[in-house]
Amino acid sequence: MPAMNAVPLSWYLILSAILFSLGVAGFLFRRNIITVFMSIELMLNAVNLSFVAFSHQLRQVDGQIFTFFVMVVAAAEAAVGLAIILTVFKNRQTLTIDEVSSLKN
Amino acid sequence: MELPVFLLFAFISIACGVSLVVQRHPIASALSLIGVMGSIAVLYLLLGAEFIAAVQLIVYAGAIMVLFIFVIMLLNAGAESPMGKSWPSRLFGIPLLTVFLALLAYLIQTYAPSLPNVRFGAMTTGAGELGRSLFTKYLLPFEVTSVLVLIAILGAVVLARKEID
Amino acid sequence: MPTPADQALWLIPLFPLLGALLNGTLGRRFGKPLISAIAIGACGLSFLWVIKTLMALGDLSAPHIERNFTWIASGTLNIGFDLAVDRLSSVMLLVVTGVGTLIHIYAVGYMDHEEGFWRFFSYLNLFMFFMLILVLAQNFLLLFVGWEGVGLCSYLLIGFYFLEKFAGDAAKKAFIVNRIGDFGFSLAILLMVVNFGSLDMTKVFAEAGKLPAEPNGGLLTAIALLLLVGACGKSAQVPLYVWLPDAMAGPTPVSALIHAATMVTAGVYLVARSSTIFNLAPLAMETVAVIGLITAVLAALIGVAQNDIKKVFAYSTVSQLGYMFLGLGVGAYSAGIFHVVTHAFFKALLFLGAGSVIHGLHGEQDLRNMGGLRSKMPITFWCLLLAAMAIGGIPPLSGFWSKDAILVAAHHHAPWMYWVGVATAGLTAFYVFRAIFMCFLGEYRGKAHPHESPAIMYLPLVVLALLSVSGGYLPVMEWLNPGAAEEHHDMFLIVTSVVAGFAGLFAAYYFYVANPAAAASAGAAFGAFGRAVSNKFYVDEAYDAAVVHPLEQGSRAVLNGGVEPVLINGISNGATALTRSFGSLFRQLQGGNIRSYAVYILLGAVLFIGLMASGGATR
Amino acid sequence: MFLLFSILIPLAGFLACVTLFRRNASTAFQVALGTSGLSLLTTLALVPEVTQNPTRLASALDWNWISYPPIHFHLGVDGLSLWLIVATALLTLIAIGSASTYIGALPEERNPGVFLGWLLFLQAAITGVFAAQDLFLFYVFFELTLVPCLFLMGQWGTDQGGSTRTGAAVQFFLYTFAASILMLGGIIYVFLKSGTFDYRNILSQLAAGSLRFTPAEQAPLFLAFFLAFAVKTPLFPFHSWQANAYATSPTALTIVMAGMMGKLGTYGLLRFVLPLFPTAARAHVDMVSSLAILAILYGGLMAIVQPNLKRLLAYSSLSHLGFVVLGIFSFHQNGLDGASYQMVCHAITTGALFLMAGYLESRRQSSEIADFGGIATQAPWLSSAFLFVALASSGLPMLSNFVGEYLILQGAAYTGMPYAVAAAVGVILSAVYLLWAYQRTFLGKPSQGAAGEQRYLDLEPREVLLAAPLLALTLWLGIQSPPFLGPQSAVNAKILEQTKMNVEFRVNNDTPNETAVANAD
Amino acid sequence: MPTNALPAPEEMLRFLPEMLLVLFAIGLMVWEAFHDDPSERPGMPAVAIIAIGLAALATIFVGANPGLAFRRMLVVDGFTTFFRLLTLSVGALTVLTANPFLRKRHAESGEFYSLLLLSLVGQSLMAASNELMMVFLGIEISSISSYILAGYLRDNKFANEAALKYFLLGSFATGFLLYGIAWTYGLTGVTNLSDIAAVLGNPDIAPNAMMMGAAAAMILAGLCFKISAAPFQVWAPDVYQGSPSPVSAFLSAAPKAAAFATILRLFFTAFDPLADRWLPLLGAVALLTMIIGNCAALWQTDVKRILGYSSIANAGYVLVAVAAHSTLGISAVLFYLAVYSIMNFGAFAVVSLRDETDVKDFDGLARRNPGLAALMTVFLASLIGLPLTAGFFGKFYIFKSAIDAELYWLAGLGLLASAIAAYYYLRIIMAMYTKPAAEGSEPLPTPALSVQAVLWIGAAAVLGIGMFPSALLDWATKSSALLR
Repeated sequence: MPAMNAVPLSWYLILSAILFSLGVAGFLFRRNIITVFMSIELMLNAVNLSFVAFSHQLRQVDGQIFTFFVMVVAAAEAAVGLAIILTVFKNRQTLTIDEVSSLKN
Repeated sequence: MELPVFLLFAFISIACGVSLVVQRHPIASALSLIGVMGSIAVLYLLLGAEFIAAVQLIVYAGAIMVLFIFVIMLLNAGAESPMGKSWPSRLFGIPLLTVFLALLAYLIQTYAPSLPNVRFGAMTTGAGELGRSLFTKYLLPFEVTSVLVLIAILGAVVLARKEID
Repeated sequence: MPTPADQALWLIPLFPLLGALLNGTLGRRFGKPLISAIAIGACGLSFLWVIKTLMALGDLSAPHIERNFTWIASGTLNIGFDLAVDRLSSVMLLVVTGVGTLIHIYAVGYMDHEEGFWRFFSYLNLFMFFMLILVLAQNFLLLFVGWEGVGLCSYLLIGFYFLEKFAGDAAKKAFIVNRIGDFGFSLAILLMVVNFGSLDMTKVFAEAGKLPAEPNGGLLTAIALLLLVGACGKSAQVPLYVWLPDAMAGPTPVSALIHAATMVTAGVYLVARSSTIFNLAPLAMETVAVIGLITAVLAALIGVAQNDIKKVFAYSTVSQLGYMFLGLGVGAYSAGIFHVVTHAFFKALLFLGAGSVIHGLHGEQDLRNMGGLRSKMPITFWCLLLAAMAIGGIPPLSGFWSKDAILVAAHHHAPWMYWVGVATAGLTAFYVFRAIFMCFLGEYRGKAHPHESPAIMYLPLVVLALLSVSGGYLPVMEWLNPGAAEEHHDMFLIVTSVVAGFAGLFAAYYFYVANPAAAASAGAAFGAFGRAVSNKFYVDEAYDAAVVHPLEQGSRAVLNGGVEPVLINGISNGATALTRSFGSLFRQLQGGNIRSYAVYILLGAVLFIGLMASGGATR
Repeated sequence: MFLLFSILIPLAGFLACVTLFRRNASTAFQVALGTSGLSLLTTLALVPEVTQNPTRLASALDWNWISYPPIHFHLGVDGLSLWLIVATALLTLIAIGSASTYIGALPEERNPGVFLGWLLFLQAAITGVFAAQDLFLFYVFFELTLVPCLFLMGQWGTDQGGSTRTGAAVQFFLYTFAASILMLGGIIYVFLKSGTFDYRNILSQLAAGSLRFTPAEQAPLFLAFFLAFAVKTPLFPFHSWQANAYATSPTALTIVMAGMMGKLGTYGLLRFVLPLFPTAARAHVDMVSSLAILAILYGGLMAIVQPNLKRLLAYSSLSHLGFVVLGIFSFHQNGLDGASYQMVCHAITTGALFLMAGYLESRRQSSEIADFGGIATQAPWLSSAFLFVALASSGLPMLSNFVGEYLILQGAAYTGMPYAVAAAVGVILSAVYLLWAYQRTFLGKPSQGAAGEQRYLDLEPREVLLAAPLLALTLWLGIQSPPFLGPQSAVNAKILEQTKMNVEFRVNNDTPNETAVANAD
Repeated sequence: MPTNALPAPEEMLRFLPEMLLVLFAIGLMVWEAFHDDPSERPGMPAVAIIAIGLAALATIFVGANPGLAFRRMLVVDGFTTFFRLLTLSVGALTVLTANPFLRKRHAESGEFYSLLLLSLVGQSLMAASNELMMVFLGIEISSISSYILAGYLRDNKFANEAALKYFLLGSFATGFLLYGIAWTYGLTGVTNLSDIAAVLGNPDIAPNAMMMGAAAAMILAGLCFKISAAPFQVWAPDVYQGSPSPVSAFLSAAPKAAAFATILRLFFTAFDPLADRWLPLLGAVALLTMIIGNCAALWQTDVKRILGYSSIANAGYVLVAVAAHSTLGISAVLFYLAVYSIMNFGAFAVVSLRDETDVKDFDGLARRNPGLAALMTVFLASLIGLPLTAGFFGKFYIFKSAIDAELYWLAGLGLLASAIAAYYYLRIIMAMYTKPAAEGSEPLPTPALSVQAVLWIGAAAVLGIGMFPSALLDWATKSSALLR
């Protein structure tokens, strides 16, 4: 048990790994397209956490800058992704991901 | 004082993450995602990344999630169908995930000894530093992100326009 | 001794070849006289050229060789188109060309109102060509050329009436059985080259002569036996004799020329030719003798029960060939060849006579529908009678001398062979005279109106009859081995064989002239054996069951039905099926469901991480 | 230069036929006939130079084609390839001639011109294979031969003999393509080892000992090459494509395919496999010879029971090419000579046989033997011609195939008598199936057609004109072998020499008695 | 750190091509905004072509003096130039093919072209980036615009599905990629490729190898998704089938090529010290990819889908050359990518002329439109790898490099797999030439000039390279020297 005022950096990394896995889990097990998309966001967040943790360890800003750019990308993805989801919904009237599987084999 | 804080928010984030995965209703998932983001923002503060923490709240929890919820509302997405149709995910999902997580955790552990402890204030970066390196070292990426945003706009226009003329 | 000047031996086979080509290509536009003129002329010319050559060469104490162009040259092997004449071949030459010419003449009359006159004579000439090549060949491969060639011609001529299925079948049978014989011959050739490095007879025999005798088998024995296989095929010896009786499907002159006088004696010629090798391989010699004997007896037995006049003579041919082999086998080559000569005379005569009868009866061949023709066709009758006496071994006709020479030699070799031979002689006399009597004596049992044949047909008969009578006095044996002193004949042996001959004659007279009823009862008395005899001992059936049927059905059922679809196509289809099954597997995984795809991606990621973290994947 | 022309002229004809005269049957026919005739002349023009010195590369030209890896457009002809090239030109000419009525009857939209064009292309490709002196170039031509066959079979073939034309085409293409693609790997390996694709250069390196393939290397390389050629030949058990292909192909194609295509395989074995990988080749003698024997017997037996004339001929082809392979792997002068001679003779006789089959088919719109019979009376010339060729192909002395088959057997006898014995049985079989087929097709009473008794026209002058050269050659090659065999023999002697370089275990040399000993190992 | 941030002008120039593309993209949108009547703006494809042309000129111009730019964020060398030109030319072909395709469906709009240009920006950034950051951004730019293009025909449910699949799975894979980047950054403390190589190469400061391997693995996974290598290939057939044909053509060529460029850049410079860890893995992946692509294609009945699987298989071939891990291999990769882009694009271009894309719909094409059938045959023959076509030499160089690297099994099995491939290409050829045309099928209208141009140029290139590959190979070899 470390000192009260000191958290091992590895704990942050572990936490980020857990969150990432949760994101993956969400992608695998959720059946609502939007939720699936949100789990991707969760994955990105998890990655950001490790970026920041590393940048703290390395005493650099670069990690945080990465985080910054990832957020921008996430925003862009969100806009486009939601637009795509909208069109899908328009054509199929469903948000269940398993229904969107007419292209196969 | 950090340890309890860390543990607390780590717990919250994991809990919210789990609820995102288990909740059947998209809104609930969205809210729990917001929870995750908030707690992560706090951890950012612990790590001394004030600006990022702020952006995390403003951009992520604010803008992006609002967009999500807006869409959910727009499509009034209800609770999802109980039964999934993907046998691979049902069969291999859990085992694979456990293996994946175990693998990562193990690797991090092998690496842990060489890692320092995190002390609050050991390193704090304000907007200034960040901005400076953004406009010097990371000038090009910064400019390029504008292209990204442009594409996002275009995409929204192309896909969401009333109908193609 | 200085080698005599070039005798242009190649002219001898050339004449018939030209005749064949002329008739074969343009014959259709020629009239019958022209065709016959060409055909007979070709044979006559080569006959004359043979005589001229022999005159010029004098006594052939050493073979006279003439080398023409190279045929095949590969590595150390060099095979030329070389012709040669020695005493042996000179005899054969005379027989082939002489008898051949006579039969050509006869055929003009016989085939007068047949379809494809021109075709017939071009085939006949072609046969002469190949036969002469066979006789003149100086190396074994060239001999093989003639060997196969005569086989081809016999195929063509047996199948002359190709509208009839049986003709086609008989022809095919003849060719294929011959091919089986040639199989042995060709293997012998291969062995010769491998071991003697050449096919030139002089070289081969020189090399072979260097080797020691092989009392109990060896290389030379192998070669000799393989040659024997070939000889058996061509000369219709057991077990390959089955084609010859069927070969009677061809026109009668063909039976006379090819299947009696000349081609079938090629086997005898081959063995005599290779005497150097055989002499060193006693086992092979013994085999030759035994095969000859078996053939002689078997064929004679079957001959007794035949009712088709040509079949009777066919089996007699087989049996006589057996005699010749016996002679060769016991080492009396000259006797064997002597019998070839006399046999050529009287057997040709028999067939031509039979032909004349058939011609006179408008195609009737069954003895039971003949009888009493003596008055209708006297010339034929007398000729045939002489021939019968000759073959029956009645002194002093030709057959007596040659057969006697063989039997005596056989007795020197092994007495039991002599006794079997004598018995066979009796049988021979019996069935030949049976045929003659059934044909000419008694009263006519047929419907058609018999008439004597035209002069062009019976003149050759007469000539041959004279030869059959006097042929015995030809100095063939002395000519062939002058060294051998005229060993005085053991009177007792001679008498016995003569007695056997007469016994056969009288038996035939008793059964078929004096009181025919006895014949039937006697036949019945034999019972099962009699039936077996009249069914030719079921040999054909046995072959069908043992070889032909299994071969065809086997390859149809097993190969075409089993191996091809399963194994052969399996090789290609199997590969296809495998890949396709892979394909379908991957296809199934491609379920279209996004979350499933995500699982694969996760799987991939896990694998990648695991492998690369653990360092070095497949290595 | 003549050599180059003999490839370029047909190509020119090809281009003309597929572009300008696609739909104009008559013009296309004249053009095709003209070009292939011209190319035949050019190939004949090669003869004197080659026969003068058979082992030297005649009419050679060596252009840089690709800078890296150094691939040369290197052509040349020697005693071994000469007659094959000539035969290719001749057969193509005859095939085109035989197609005149067929394409005349084709509707315009079936592109009669293209049909002829592809035939010319095929000729060019095959000639290229025989002429290529650069391994890479060889492979290129080798694969190019597939293309015309694919289109000819697929577009102008007929579904019969229980196989569909597209199926047969695709099967043929894939089978040979897949088999030969490993050879490309082998070629690349040889290049990486020797630094050149130039075949003569490689051979000289081997001779000098500067380049050596260890047995461990040779085994897989040998198999890669062997498989490619075995499928192309085809050799038992890789022949499943053959019967289908020959049965469905249009006659003109079958003539060239049956005549020359198989020779590509055997030529490859003789020209490349033996000199390049002698150790492995000798190590596999028993395997290959057994396969060859199986091909001979199996092909013969299958031919006996085929109800379809073209299929029957296909299997007889299988049997005869088994002889060739046997001869090649006898590693004896006689065997090699026989094989190379048999390649030419078989090309001509098989071409002639399929030509006859085509004549029959054109008269009866079928090649099922059961539909025929009794032709001999109505069409004596046709039947005698067929019989002539059939006898030649069944190895009758004085006709072409006998020489080859005899020498092959002789060579096999040196290697191992059992092989010779088994192969000699095949000779019997060939007589059986050919004569039986002849009897069922031509003899007997005429079969009953739709309108009473079937009538058959005898050969027309045009048909005689086409068949005559082949028949004449059959006879000529049978009687006068030296002028043809000589050049081949010289080259074979060299090949035999090359197979004895740095071979690990003892080699049997040509003097008989020693051979008898050497056969022991 | 220096306060004046402005980079030197020549560094600016090295970014010129991308700048041009962006400017024209914006210009197009603006221009369209002012002409909302489609009939008044026929010139958009022309503008796009001009933009690409200028960008290409700029590329060649700046390629003349190679070097780094923007604090070593960008690297401009022969390699970059090659891929910039490659992707640009693919873009040009796409414009030419898409124009009539969209008009026929009344779906032409400025956004399409702008998006195309912008995605080209992303790809040429991927080729040029020397920084994990830039790699990431380049990939995202290229991908996000590709998602949109895939779903461009938004009223077509298959297009939507394609877009959604592409988008979700793409982002999912990007997550792993990003995670890998994060770890790489954390372990090495640097993000510049050259620096990473330096760190990893130096045993004193080299980080925990296992974790580093894992990081590289995740990056590789993300990139393998982009090149549709097994087991990340699943999306490709669905997306290529669902997307509009010109877009499928584009997707199967440009982003893939760029992704390969990135793989080479990353793994031959930054992660080269880890080679013994990723090489065998890459070999296995190559094999699996070839087998899956070719075997699964045997069953397909839709031509676009067949081409989708074939693009997977082709990725496998290229990976073989990558696994050879040699300069020879790199040049083979470049050569093949160029060749593949042409022949594959040609095939898709032909498909884009048909509304129905089932194999049956190609029955008797040779009768109805011989020229088109002949062109298609040329492209397919090249895909089969018949001699005298470009594809043959592509495969030849690839497997040559593999054998040179003693990857005998990989080479042998790869060759066999490529032989299997012949089957499904042949099916299309046979359908065109041997099958009778379906009932009531009238001869096709002659394709628009632009498409004809694409087809003829493509065919000419395929045959030209097929007969004289030296020039292209020399260029590829020159370009294959990576600036370390």
